[in-house]
Amino acid sequence: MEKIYLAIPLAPLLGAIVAGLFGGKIGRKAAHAVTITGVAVACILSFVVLKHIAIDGNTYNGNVYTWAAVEGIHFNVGFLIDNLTAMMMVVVTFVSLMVHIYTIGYMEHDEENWPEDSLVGRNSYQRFFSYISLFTFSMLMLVMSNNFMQLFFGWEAVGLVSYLLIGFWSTRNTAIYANMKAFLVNRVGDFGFLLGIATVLMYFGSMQYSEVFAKASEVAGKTMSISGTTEWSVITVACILLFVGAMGKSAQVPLHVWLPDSMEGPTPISALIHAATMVTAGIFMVARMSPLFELSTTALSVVLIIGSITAFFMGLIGIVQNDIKRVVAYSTLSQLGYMTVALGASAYGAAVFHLMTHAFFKALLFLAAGSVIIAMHHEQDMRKMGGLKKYMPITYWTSLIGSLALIGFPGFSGFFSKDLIIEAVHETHIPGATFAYWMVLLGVFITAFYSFRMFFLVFHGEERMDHHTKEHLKESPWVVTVPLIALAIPAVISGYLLDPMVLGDFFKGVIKGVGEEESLITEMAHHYHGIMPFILHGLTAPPFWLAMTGLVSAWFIYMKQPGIADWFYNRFHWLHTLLENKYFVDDFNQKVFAGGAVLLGKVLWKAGDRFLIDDSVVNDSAKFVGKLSGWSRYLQTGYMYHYAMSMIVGVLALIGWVIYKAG
Amino acid sequence: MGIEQIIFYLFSGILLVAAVSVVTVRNPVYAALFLILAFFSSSAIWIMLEAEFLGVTLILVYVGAVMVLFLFVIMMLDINIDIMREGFIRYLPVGLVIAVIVAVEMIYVLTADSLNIVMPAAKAADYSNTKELGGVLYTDYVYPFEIAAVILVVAIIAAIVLTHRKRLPNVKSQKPSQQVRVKRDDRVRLVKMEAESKPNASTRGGQ
Amino acid sequence: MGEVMNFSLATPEIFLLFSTCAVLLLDVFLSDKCRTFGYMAALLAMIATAFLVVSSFGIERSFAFNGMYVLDNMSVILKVSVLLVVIATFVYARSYLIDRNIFKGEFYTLSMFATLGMLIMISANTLLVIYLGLELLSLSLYALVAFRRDDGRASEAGMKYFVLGAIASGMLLYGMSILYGLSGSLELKGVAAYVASQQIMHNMVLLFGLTFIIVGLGFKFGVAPFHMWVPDVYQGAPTPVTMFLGSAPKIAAFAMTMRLLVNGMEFGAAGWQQMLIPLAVLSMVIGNIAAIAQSNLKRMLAYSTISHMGFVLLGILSANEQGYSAAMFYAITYALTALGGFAVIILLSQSGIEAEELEDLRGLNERHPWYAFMMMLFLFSMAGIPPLVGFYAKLAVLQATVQAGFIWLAVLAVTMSVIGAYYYLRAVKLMYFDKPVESSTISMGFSFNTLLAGNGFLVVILGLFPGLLMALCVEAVKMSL
Amino acid sequence: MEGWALLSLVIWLPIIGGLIVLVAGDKLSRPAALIFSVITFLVSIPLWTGFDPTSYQMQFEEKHTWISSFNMFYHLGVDGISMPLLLLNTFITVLIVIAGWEVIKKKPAQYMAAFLIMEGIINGVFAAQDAMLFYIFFEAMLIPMFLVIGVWGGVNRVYATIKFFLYTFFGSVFMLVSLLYMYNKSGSFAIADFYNLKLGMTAQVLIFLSFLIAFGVKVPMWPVHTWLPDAHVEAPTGGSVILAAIMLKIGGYGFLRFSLPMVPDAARELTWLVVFMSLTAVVYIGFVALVQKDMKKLVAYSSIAHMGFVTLGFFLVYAIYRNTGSYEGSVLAMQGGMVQMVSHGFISGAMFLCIGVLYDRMHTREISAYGGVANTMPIFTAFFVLFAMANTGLPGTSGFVGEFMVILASFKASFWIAFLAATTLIVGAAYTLWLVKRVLFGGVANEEVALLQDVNKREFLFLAVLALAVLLLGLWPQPLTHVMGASIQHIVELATQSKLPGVN
Amino acid sequence: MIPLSHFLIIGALLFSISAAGIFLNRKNMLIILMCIELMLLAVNINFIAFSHFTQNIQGQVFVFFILTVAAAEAAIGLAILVVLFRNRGTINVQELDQMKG
Repeated sequence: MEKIYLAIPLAPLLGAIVAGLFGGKIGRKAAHAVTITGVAVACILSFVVLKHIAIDGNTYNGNVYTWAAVEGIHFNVGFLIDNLTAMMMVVVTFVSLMVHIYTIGYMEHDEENWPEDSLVGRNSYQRFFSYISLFTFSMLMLVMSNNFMQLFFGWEAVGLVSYLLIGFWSTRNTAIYANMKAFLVNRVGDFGFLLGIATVLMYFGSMQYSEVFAKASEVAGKTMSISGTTEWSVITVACILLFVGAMGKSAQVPLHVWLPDSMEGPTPISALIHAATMVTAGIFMVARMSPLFELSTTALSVVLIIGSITAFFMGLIGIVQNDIKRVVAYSTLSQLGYMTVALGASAYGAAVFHLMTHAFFKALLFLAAGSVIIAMHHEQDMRKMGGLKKYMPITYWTSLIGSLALIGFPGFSGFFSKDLIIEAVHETHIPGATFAYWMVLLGVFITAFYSFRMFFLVFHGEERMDHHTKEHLKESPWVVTVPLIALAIPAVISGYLLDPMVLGDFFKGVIKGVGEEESLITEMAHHYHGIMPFILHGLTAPPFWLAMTGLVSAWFIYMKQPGIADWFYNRFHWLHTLLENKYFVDDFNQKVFAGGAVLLGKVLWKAGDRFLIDDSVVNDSAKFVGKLSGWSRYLQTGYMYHYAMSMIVGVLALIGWVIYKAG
Repeated sequence: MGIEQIIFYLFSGILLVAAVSVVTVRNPVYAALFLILAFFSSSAIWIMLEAEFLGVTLILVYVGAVMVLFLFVIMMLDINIDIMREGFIRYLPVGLVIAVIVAVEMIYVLTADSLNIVMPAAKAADYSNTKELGGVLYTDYVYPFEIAAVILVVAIIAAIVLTHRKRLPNVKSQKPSQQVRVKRDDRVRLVKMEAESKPNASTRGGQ
Repeated sequence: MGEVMNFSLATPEIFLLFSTCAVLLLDVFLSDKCRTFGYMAALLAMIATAFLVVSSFGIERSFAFNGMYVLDNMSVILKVSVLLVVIATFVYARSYLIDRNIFKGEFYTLSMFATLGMLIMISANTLLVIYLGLELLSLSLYALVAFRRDDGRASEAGMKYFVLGAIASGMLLYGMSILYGLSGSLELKGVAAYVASQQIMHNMVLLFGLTFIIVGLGFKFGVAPFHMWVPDVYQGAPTPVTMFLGSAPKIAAFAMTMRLLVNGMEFGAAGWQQMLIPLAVLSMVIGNIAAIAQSNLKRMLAYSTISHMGFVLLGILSANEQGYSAAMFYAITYALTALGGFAVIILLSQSGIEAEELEDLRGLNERHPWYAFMMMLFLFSMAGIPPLVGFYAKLAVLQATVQAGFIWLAVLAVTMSVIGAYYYLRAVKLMYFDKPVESSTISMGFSFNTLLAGNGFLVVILGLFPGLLMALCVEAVKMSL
Repeated sequence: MEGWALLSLVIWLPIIGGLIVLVAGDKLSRPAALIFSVITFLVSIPLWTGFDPTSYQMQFEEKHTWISSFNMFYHLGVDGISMPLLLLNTFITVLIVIAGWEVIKKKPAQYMAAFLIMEGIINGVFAAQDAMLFYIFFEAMLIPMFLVIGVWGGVNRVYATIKFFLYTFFGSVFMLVSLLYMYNKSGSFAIADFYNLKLGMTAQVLIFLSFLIAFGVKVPMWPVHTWLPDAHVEAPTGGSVILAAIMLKIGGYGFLRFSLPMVPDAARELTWLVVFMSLTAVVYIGFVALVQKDMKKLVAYSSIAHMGFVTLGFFLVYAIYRNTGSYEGSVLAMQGGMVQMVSHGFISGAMFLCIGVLYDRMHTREISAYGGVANTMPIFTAFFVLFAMANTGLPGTSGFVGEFMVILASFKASFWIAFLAATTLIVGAAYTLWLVKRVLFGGVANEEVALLQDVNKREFLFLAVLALAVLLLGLWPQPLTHVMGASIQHIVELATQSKLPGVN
Repeated sequence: MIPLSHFLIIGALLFSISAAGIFLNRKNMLIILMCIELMLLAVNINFIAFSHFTQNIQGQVFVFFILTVAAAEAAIGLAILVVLFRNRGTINVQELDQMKG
């Protein structure tokens, strides 16, 4: 089995290396063939592993090699394969595989996106495949890790690939701005994450999950002082710091700003990285750390509140977006908020479950959006779309499935996972729970509203595109539609895994609280009486009605009575401006952080380095010596009697000293 | 006050006044003469200190040779005496202060107790200072004596090298070696005069 | 009497005296075209003297001329160094003298007399001989400085040097008179015996006499505040004379210091140590700082000499064996390095150009990389950058200073050497980083080039393996104490 | 290879080689230099393969009397700390020779000779076991570097090189006095004897400060760093590379070899000072780097910030003890510092080589003169991005390892130290990526950029070699940490034993 | 009896006068040369006084040599002076400042 574990990440890596280094030589076909093969191998093996782990009930925790061993601390590269990992592996490799296939179609005419003489655009197709395979490798390393070091390794590696892919079209200024922003914002998260790891190392003395978790209860009582006299619980500090990392990667407020901008990258990676997998790394990580988070209510409360704010307010922005991908992006933000809320409510299983269903339906939505974009010749503005239903049936239907799953329509996967989360928040008693509950509840309405606003604007209503585009409208090729269909299936059915996965013992021993007395999940499992009653219960619960209201309002406002939108726009202009400008967070960051940093740098450089150190101390002391030297020349007058006088004065002084000493 | 004291203070006084005059007089010739006076008076003091030979030597060497050289140079160089004392008054205070401090410091030290050596008894009447000096000079002090000789050679060479100028080429001078080597034939030419029988021969005269 | 005279011990000096006279006579009979013979004769005489000196190496410390002449290993080493340095000066100077039509026998004779003076000083064992040796040296030097009779600056330099030198001699003599008065002896032994019997810090008159001795020494070294003659004389004198003046006499000055202060007044160390400190400090400060503003290369080297002599004093004032041997090492190696530096100035001053401005170094690397490289070695050695010999010399001196407990002096010294590094760097900068203004080729004869290469090689080799010379110095100092 | 005087060989072979190159003339100089540098590198490899990592003792020792009157020895030896740095030097020199192959047109023989001689001297610094021998090599290094910057440098080279020289010279002279002081106390210049020397507190503090100036200038630490940007900007590419890759390391090495074990009590007292200076370097310099307009200056400032980690790592030992009451974590910190040094050698060397590649084509280092270089130089861009990422400390590259270890360890000393140190994650990424964005990405900025040629084979070679090194060290630092382990452990032991008289 | 110190004081005063003379005299180089002679005279008085009071002939020997050397010195000094005058046409001390700084 160990060889299989090793093969799973290495297969995509191999593909990435081949396609990346020799892409120009082997050509397009070979490049996508080798990468897809790599990912396919990984995907198949992941299923094998899932079976081996989940069904046969094994777990694996072993090291591949020692990265470094210092002072008794072993920094290893190794795998921890349990149910959580296995599930993540399947999700990652499956979505990745789909995206790989989809990319063949999506990037077919990529040379159009490049200036003619750009050499870097010449092999962009192969490069792209290389990147996404590399991403798959990094993501697998992240989820399969059995220690913090490797976790961080994967964490940053996916960030790197994300950076490369957002800025893939490097001649576009928006793209290269967005990728830098993404990397830097992620770095802010990593900053906390790294400190979190340092806390763990200091107090637990190890980097291995197993050893750390084993010591958790022992450390629980320890405190540390950060500033002044206030003593902080070590666990709380560690968890909050780790969560800062998750906030960066999973785009939680206020580190969410990079995600919408990341839509500058090609759509396949929006699906793969910025919806299905990478952004959920934070969720995965917190779930992985559940034994620690469980010990700190404070940390959980922070998680809960941050998540709920993200869930609601980011959804709100989605309403005013016109770029098809950005709507999906904001919905991603909002859904990530849901997951975080679940984490905060100690319903880790629910969070992971939502992570999985979300991976499928959001990837589906993105790919569908990409399909639309291909058809529209890379036009992304929804105001220039409409009535695409008849041209692109497959895309239409799969989009509908995705949207329904997203809004949590009963029976679709999103329904189960989201309902579970709302339920969990309702149940929990962590500080901030009530606030969170209302946020997520209102979020349901918002979600439904913007999802279907998009859906209607794109597929229904009048055809607003220009004549030329309209003539060429057609359904996407099979490499695009097949992944859509392939993703639509789990988008519907994965919800039915609710019973075994979340409420059952699937995560027992992996995620804290599962199968334990007096835990939230156990509590919820008591209320659960089977899948049908759950659906029926959902039909009567407020979320469903809120979702329906949202759906209908979207239809009413954007299909039936477009004037209402304008009325709203006029009436609540300030709100619109606020949302349009994303609460001015970007502007704030740009001015205060970016501008502030540059200003600070200039001040330090010019006032500190140049003026104080260089000019005042270094050069001025040199100048002073020069001046002194100039003055000293006046002593050498050239007159003999002065010279003689100097000697006589010297004698005088010496005799004076003699008299003083001995006289 | 004994005769000794009187002589001492008299000559000391003259010595100091002469020394001050050397420094202050305008005309360098006067300065040289005052210097000679200073040498004379110090010679007297030396003789008082039973250094008769040196006292005499001082006068012989200095007054007889060195000061003559000085005067010679003074005469040789065309010096404008009028400007010679310019600025003297201006720098006098500083100079005076320094001189006084030097003097005070030195005197302060030199009057210290450690130098209280009692006056030795006078030498015997037949004591010859010259003899004693001569006795050691060519025996014990032969090494320094030779060095002193070398120094004098160096002084000669240096003075010649520095001041000796090449003679101009058209200056006439005697050349004894040539004079000595001169043969009669070089100087005396016997001319045979023929009778004036051949008139054309006389016009070609002189071989 | 004959036994204590021991004429044979002084064979080198006697030989040198006779051969100098021979050269002097030979020169009279040589026409201007055959001056080279005089030059060769002078060289031969010097070399032979050097051999004679060497042959007396390793014998017991012994005396001649009624104890007025001392022969010990220190004197041998110092004499050989002086002779070698002077020989090198002769070789270096030749082309310069020919170029300027002053290639005369008198230059060599006077130099040889000066050398004789140095040898006498080095072996002197009484105040009298020290004084006479010093005067022999000085008088020759006065004449040498003013040697170019048609050069106003040379005569001005000569005049200044003469007057100040005479004052310094006067002061030295005054000091000697006091020492004589107190101890009743002109012998260093007698002086030493007297000093040993005294508490120097309570004997004001002794200290007073010492003061004047120090002035004389300080003048000869050219340390502040008795340094004022140095820049003017260095600049005004013809370059070969400057070279002569700036190298060998420093070794002699060291010898004189050793004789007077150490042989004569070792027990007075507490006194002269205190007096030398301000001199050393002032020299290092003034020498290094004033050098920065100089645009004349010779003047700059003059100030650099002042600072270097400060270092030598630092070694002496440590008043321990290490210090003396370090100072000895310093003086010898400094002479070696200065020799090289002036040699490069000479080679730049070709065909009538008097290359003594720093600017004349400009672009030397383009014109002649080898010479530039040599000059760089000398400059960096003076700056005290390892692995060149200048570093090691400084190190040894500093070691002694630290050992003597004067850490603050060591710190000051190194700080000053940093400031000093600047002007050496400026010279290197001109040679290496700038384009030449003068494009004429530089070429020198075989002997000059070989000697310069050897000189540079020594600067490196002695830097890498200073052990032998250092051991010699240590042994010599031990023996003469 | 037993019995060979390997260390002497790696010191003198390049020096003699340099002299031969000097004599060989401009035409032959390049291949000759390459041969000598490669041979030296090959000769240095057995130092690694034959090294016994379980021992902290000096290995490959050579000891000969050198100057007996001062008890100085020609004593060479390497331990786990110096050996990797020595290898780094021999490795980088080969690359520098290759990098200067066509680029240097003015007096190539002198150029190559200067670098070879410098290589030998620096090897000497790392191998010297006699303090004075160390000091001599330490100083001698200045001469070739002075010339390299001054002769082959940019417009302002004279100011830069004199500043460099005087700064570093000023720094080191005080160390000389300290060494002499210790020599007088111990009667020997052997570094090992200095370790055993008991010293009072005042003496220790003064010695420590003198070392701090000497090595702090070399590292360079804030606030004595201002020579570095100037020197880098003006130096030719090879000069920048050796400066950043090797010379700065000597400062760090000095701290480990001298400051910590020789004057531990003073180091303990003054830890706050060094930590403060290091953190200032990390944070302050990071911001300064952000606003640079010259590529080399930017990288130079980033070097200072990265070296801040080195000094931080070295001096955490006492802070850790003060905070936790045990020395656990100090080895990690020191290892981190050491790995950071080696890694920075690769990365900064590579960055400067990259900038050199651009400079050779465009003859400007102004960031604003570039833009969209990726379009014309894709292979170069790939390398540059890789090195930039390594510079930001991306895991998987060598840049990560040291920073990671130091930050982890610094947390044991104080939350806030770790906090400030970790800001480099953000600031470091900011200035590096901004540079990358402005230079490489975007549309082709101007005609000159449009005409750029991608890297040639020679350039590809050295960039690829460095890329491999960066990745290898990033993915598997264990061999390096293993080799250093025992020696660093030993340093920590020495650094934690009080040397005050009367304390055992 | 005249004590030793009186002789020494005479020497000291002579010494000071000559020192002042060297400083004060700014026009005529010759006077400076004369001052030097005065200074040597002061030294000689010292020597002879000491020699007399300690009954030791060495001091007188020394003076003998000083006289010799001083004569040589004067010769060389005057020679330089003559050369100087030929080159510059002056022996004004104040004009001897071609080299300074």
